[in-house]
Amino acid sequence: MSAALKPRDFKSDRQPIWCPGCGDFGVLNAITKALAFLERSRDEVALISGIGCSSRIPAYLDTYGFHGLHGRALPIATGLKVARPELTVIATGGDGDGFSIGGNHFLHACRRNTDITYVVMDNEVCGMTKGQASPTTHPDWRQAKLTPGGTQIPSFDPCGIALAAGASFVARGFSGDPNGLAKMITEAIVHPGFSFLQVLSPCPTYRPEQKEWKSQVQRECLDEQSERAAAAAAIHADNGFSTGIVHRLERPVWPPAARGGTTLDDIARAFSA
Amino acid sequence: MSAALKPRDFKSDRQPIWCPGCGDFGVLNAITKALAFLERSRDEVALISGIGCSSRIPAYLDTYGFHGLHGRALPIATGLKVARPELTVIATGGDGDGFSIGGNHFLHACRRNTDITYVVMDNEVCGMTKGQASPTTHPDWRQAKLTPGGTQIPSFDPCGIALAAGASFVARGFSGDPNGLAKMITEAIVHPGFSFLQVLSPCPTYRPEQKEWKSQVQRECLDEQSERAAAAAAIHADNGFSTGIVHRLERPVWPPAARGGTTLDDIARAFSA
Amino acid sequence: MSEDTRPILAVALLGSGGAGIATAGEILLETARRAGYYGKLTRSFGPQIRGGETASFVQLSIEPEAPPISRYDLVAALDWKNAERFAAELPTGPATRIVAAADAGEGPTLTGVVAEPLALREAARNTGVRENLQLLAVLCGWLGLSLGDLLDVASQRFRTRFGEASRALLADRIATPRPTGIPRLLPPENGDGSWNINGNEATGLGLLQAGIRMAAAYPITPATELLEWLSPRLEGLGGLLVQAEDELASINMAVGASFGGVPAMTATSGPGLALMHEGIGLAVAAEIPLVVVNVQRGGPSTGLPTKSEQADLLTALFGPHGDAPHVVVAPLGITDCTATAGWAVSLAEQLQTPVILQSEQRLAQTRIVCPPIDAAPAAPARARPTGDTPYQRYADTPAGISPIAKPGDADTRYVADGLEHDQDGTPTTAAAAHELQTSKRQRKLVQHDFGDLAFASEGPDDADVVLIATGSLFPTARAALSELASAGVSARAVGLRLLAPAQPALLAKTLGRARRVLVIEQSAGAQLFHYLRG
Amino acid sequence: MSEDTRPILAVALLGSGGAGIATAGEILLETARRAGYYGKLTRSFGPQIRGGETASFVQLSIEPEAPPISRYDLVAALDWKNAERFAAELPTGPATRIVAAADAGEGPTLTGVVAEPLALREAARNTGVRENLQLLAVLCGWLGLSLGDLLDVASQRFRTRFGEASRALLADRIATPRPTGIPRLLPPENGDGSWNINGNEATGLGLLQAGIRMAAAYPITPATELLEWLSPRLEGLGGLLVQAEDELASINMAVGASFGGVPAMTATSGPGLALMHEGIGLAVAAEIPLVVVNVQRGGPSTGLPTKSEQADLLTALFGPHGDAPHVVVAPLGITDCTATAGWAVSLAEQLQTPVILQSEQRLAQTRIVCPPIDAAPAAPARARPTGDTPYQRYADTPAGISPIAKPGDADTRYVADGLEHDQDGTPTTAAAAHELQTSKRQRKLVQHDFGDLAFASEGPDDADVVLIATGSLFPTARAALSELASAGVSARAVGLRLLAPAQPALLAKTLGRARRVLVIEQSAGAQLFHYLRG
Ligand SMILES: Cc1ncc(C[n+]2csc(CCOP(=O)(O)OP(=O)(O)O)c2C)c(N)n1
Ligand SMILES: Cc1ncc(C[n+]2csc(CCOP(=O)(O)OP(=O)(O)O)c2C)c(N)n1
Ligand code: SF4
Ligand code: SF4
Ligand SMILES: [Mg+2]
Ligand SMILES: [Mg+2]
Repeated sequence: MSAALKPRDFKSDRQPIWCPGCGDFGVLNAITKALAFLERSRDEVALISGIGCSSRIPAYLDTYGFHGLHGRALPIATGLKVARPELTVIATGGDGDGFSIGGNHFLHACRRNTDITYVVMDNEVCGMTKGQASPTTHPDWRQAKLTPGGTQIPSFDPCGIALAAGASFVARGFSGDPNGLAKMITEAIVHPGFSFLQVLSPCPTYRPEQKEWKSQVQRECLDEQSERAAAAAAIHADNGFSTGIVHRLERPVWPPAARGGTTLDDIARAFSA
Repeated sequence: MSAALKPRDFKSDRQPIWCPGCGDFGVLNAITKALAFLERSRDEVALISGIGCSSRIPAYLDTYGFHGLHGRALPIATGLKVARPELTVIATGGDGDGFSIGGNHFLHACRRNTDITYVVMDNEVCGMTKGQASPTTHPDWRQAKLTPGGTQIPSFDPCGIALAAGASFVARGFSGDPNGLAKMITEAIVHPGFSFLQVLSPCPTYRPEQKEWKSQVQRECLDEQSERAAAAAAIHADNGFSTGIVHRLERPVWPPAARGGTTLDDIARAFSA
Repeated sequence: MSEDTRPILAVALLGSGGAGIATAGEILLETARRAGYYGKLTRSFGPQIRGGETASFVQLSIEPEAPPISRYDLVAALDWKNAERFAAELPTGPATRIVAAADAGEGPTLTGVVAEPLALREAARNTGVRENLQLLAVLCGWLGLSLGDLLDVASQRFRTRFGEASRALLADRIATPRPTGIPRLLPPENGDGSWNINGNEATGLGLLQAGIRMAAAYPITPATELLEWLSPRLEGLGGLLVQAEDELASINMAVGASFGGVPAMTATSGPGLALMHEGIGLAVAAEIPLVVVNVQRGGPSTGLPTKSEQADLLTALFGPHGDAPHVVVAPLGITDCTATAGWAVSLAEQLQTPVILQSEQRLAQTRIVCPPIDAAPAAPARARPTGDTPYQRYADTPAGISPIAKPGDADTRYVADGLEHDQDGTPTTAAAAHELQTSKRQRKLVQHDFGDLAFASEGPDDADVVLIATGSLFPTARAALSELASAGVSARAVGLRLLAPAQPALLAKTLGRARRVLVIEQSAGAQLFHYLRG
Repeated sequence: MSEDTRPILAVALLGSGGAGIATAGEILLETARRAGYYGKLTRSFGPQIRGGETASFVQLSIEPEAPPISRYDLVAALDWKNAERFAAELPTGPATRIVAAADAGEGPTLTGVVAEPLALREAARNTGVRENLQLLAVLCGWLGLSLGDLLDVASQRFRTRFGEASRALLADRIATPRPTGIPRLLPPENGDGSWNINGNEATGLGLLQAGIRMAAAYPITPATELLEWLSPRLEGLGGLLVQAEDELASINMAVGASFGGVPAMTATSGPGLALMHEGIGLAVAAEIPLVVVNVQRGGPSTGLPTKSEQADLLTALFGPHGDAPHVVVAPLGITDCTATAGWAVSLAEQLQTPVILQSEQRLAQTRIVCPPIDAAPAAPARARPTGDTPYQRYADTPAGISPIAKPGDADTRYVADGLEHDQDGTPTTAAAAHELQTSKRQRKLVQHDFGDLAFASEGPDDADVVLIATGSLFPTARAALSELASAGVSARAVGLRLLAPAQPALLAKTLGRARRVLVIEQSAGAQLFHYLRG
């Protein structure tokens, strides 16, 4: 049955609350394409998100989902995947959600390598709260009322951090290229272990200058490196606009499989032994 | 007056609660040596820590201090330094404190580059809570009751993460070499901006095998790199036992200095203008 | 008065994506301020991030603090798309006049008299003067506001100067004949010295006036605007606002700054407050002065970020673990935000404790025109070490307040601690020390004389009925008094500015011989009611 | 009975760094269990991480659940270093016998009769049998316990077999002549089938029996041992315990697992609970079954991690923001931990709500010998979608409980949400939806019949005095009944296993015609008292 599903079958009939032109529409499309391509059953997929414009995405898919707490998409996704390893678990959210309040979980999810795909829609701004700087915001961006002189803090490098933290699949995509992005998401889902995708996803409302990304982005020009250090060097040397899978390495997925062997009776009996 | 202070003058008369042979004694000594060498006034120094064996250190110094919350040494230190830029602010704690629960603040402190020195006593274990794995614990260490099969999660690379996050001073020291460590801490304090020191500090109680560190550690063999990528490569290639300052780069300290220019009257007047 | 003139008028403006209804409301309020009127502006939005349906609710009056709107006099729509979403917030009556742009589409069924539609689109296309401004001009004409004020306010707002054609168009619009039945406002009794302010700004003002110079916070609706207002002003005063990575960092940065001797704060809303309880508890144990502004929104969990509620009372009172006495205060209206915020700072500094200031979305984001607000007094200086004995940071004192040194002070070095401690700050698990410090932390609050600010009261002392309320519902309770009086009920409104420490004796005294006490609150769990009973 | 034989004996063992006093206490308890005695072991430590002064307090009895120790019969010290630290915890009397190793040094002033010192050091040096074990052998002899049992228990504990010389030494020690005045225990009435268990283990057992198969947690005293006990057993049952990076991850991982249909939990203590309130609130709003074990320690803040307190009541009841009704239960003693933990799981699964289980250090880390504990029943299955209408996750139902699907189920796809939502889960800010869901979340708890487990009661129904307590203080209250009875007071003890939702009507009924009600609690703020009054 699920073999016949089209991308649009993965969409719910809820109207996105996003602004016209928001990059997140492209990400929504790409995810539906990837799921259709992979012929996943809608019943076997769960999208888990935090809070933010981008984090609204689960409701627009006709799969299971959890629109949780700001910054906590990864723990919820991890708990779900560990409890139900047969599901396809995709964590999603924004740059504020994932790298500001959610930074610690990001670090540890990269390290842990649970088989989750994490798609961050990076618009270099906290959109939902009306335009504050996020960790990926350029230090000199002065349009945020909260930091009128710019943050004056170098921006956070999502792929670089993911690599340093040990992520086994790291890629950068662009929401303006839903087909390329769909392919990347497909690879990420198929990858056994934690896969991280930084998706440049413009916010025309608070970052109108991001409309230029269309011309700045270099499609699929990052070379895939199985060596972590080489991938880090490539990311370090890049201007942030190159896309592609920069790192992929199979390493043990967590948790290891083997469990079982005790009964409740064994456990109780031990108190008198 | 402070010029005449000896290292021991920086010690309080409280008896450390640490186990005999704990590496943290060496760190305490090294800090007092560095402060004496720098001729800091005891009144102008504040040690801020989290919770853990290592985080008990402020009480053993005769300076100001704050023994705060588990994982929150860096925010308290940042708040203090930003409010009182003239003070010497040293944040301290353990690997559990800094890299497990405190991981997000670590990331953002590296990025922010507030002029704080952060000394992490890394014993690859949660000592205070009686021997659980920390992020720096080897995946196959099976002595923790909480993770009897080992964590099976690759260990966290403190210097590598610090570099990826943008720390402007990164070093690794060893508590068994208090003089070398004191020199390193001196350099770290003098460095304008955030300086991070990973100090290998054995826990003979829960990690008796760390008594071997004495022979495994390679003193001062990390070459200082002003290039972030080169430093990262050096750390990546290392086995974790080389010590030295691996990265130092002067970049703008946060917050930028210039402030002022308004009065309360100006502010009130604007409501009827 | 052959004409229908009124001391108060209520106008609702509606429109959908990009119509500029929010801005129109703000311009109308400020234009009325310049004419000498008082007023109030609230807004409501659809779910879209930007460009969804919007309503601006404007009340203008010749006296400040008009009672809550019970019926709109005028409903004006640029278009009716999704306007039914606001129907529940839009009480109208047979006398309500409803006017819409000519191409507004089908409206919701509202009681009232429908006026001639206004044709605005073509002129907008020809002159570039958008329909929202044209509509405003029409309304200004009907309400008796001047073209000059409107032009000034609008050009300031849009950072533009209007050309000849635009001015001519607006002059024409303001002269639009008034449909019969639209009441006029009585002439204003006031100059143009009144203030245009919302609760977030009034709170920020009080914090700064009382001495806050450092803030650390993470954005969250509806506290963000308070932070955005504070940020440049704190810097202007030589202080700083740090945008922290999360709420855990926020609260602990504020703790660090205050430990350094600088009055410090954070602001957040429910989800952030829930994350801060461990840090607030640290401030209790380590006795760190601190103000936490909680701008309440609808809960639980992420809840209703743009709606108001008073359901964070219990978490503010009881969130931190252990016996963690601290102070909770609430402003009793928008103008009261300044005094209460200032008081919060004073209490924090004096009592060396975290103070949670319970604001509400309804206070924070409602904009009013009001008489100038008195400046909050500067907070008293912290109790300083006297120097005659070896310094003990947590010394037992009769009042429970121990002298507090700060790093940099000579010879009063100490280590602040969240572990239980001896008087000198050394960690201990001894029962005696725990009892001593626990009782000291409780005593310093319980013995404090909170003075007249604790409760507000309006109405006869010997009233039969007492209405107890806090926050934005105190003005509501006060407004009910006159209605009750006309119904022959002798009633009094008591406003609780001080929520913790509880003041049962004072409250009992305040309630006097009331035969009936009603607790008015916006919480499904009757949180205030149960708290007051305990 | 010419000899002094007793049904209960209390022994305190003391020693400093490395003396092995903690182990000695455990071996003594287990040796007594094998002989057929019941018993209890608590411990106290100095501030050092390891190797500081230690006290093991052991009570042995022929019947289970002996009353609290009011006086020690025997105090035995390997050395007296820093022993004065324990003086406050060590009530002695003129009949107390005090015995110490020959080189124990100067002891604290304790009332009692000092016996001949024991020379143990040389034998330890010669045979390798440490002084703690030698002392134990002496005590076993005096108490009437057997060498065989002692050897079995000790060799199991040290994972070693004792050689000839060691056995001979211990045989010699156990034959040490009893000083006059040391009472003997009455012969045991029981076989060796009783259990040796502490509150953490009893809690873990109940959780597993009721169906918990996933845990996520971060270590914290005194919850760590519960987690350490659970970890291998969860894996053995095909489940898993995840050591999370922090408490925010812990609670949200548990939420995720439970969303996946697997009964899930976390455990923590005060500081961790304070961090979890946002996540608990999410579970309230999204209606996720969840058990949070809070092993209370002394607060506020980091407080007194190794000491017991009941002062996290308010944070457990009221920590999450907004109107966030949830369930709070507390075990009424160590053996009750199993049933209460099982009940917590059942309530969570049935009511789709977070349940906070309030344990205490005093329950968690006290080890007892008791009759086998009945298995907790498996939790009932969650309400499943019926399939006849389009599935609505948050459907309004009379009982307030909506059928809950899980990912993988066919055709019941939904998105769980912490934003307020319509019945199908779509976020909304509509007042009607908020009212509906708020009342549904409240109703499902308030209307639930919690049955007999809610309260426990002991004593005459028509007692004049009622003692109300929860947690570890219920056994204390029960123990007081016989004392009160001998003083001519007719008293009853009521134990609150269910703390929230509050049950005022049931409580009033339970209190009946009592003339006096006393609330017994370990909280300086009288938290339970104020809560019950509200
Ligand atoms: C604990 C908590 N803190 C703060 C917020 C407020 N908040 C909601 S969304 C958001 C930022 C969202 O930014 P991002 O993740 O980049 O998403 P975007 O809206 O840009 O897609 C913030 C700060 C919250 N909901 N919860
Ligand atoms: C919020 C919170 N969670 C957990 C704890 C328990 N805890 C105290 S110290 C500690 C770990 C300390 O490990 P580390 O920082 O490596 O210090 P060490 O003792 O090894 O020096 C933990 C988990 C706590 N105090 N607070
Ligand atoms: S504010 Fe920006 S990120 Fe949010 S929906 Fe609009 S365009 Fe998208
Ligand atoms: S447990 Fe380990 S880290 Fe803690 S004091 Fe002892 S040796 Fe040091
Ligand atoms: Mg964003
Ligand atoms: Mg450690």
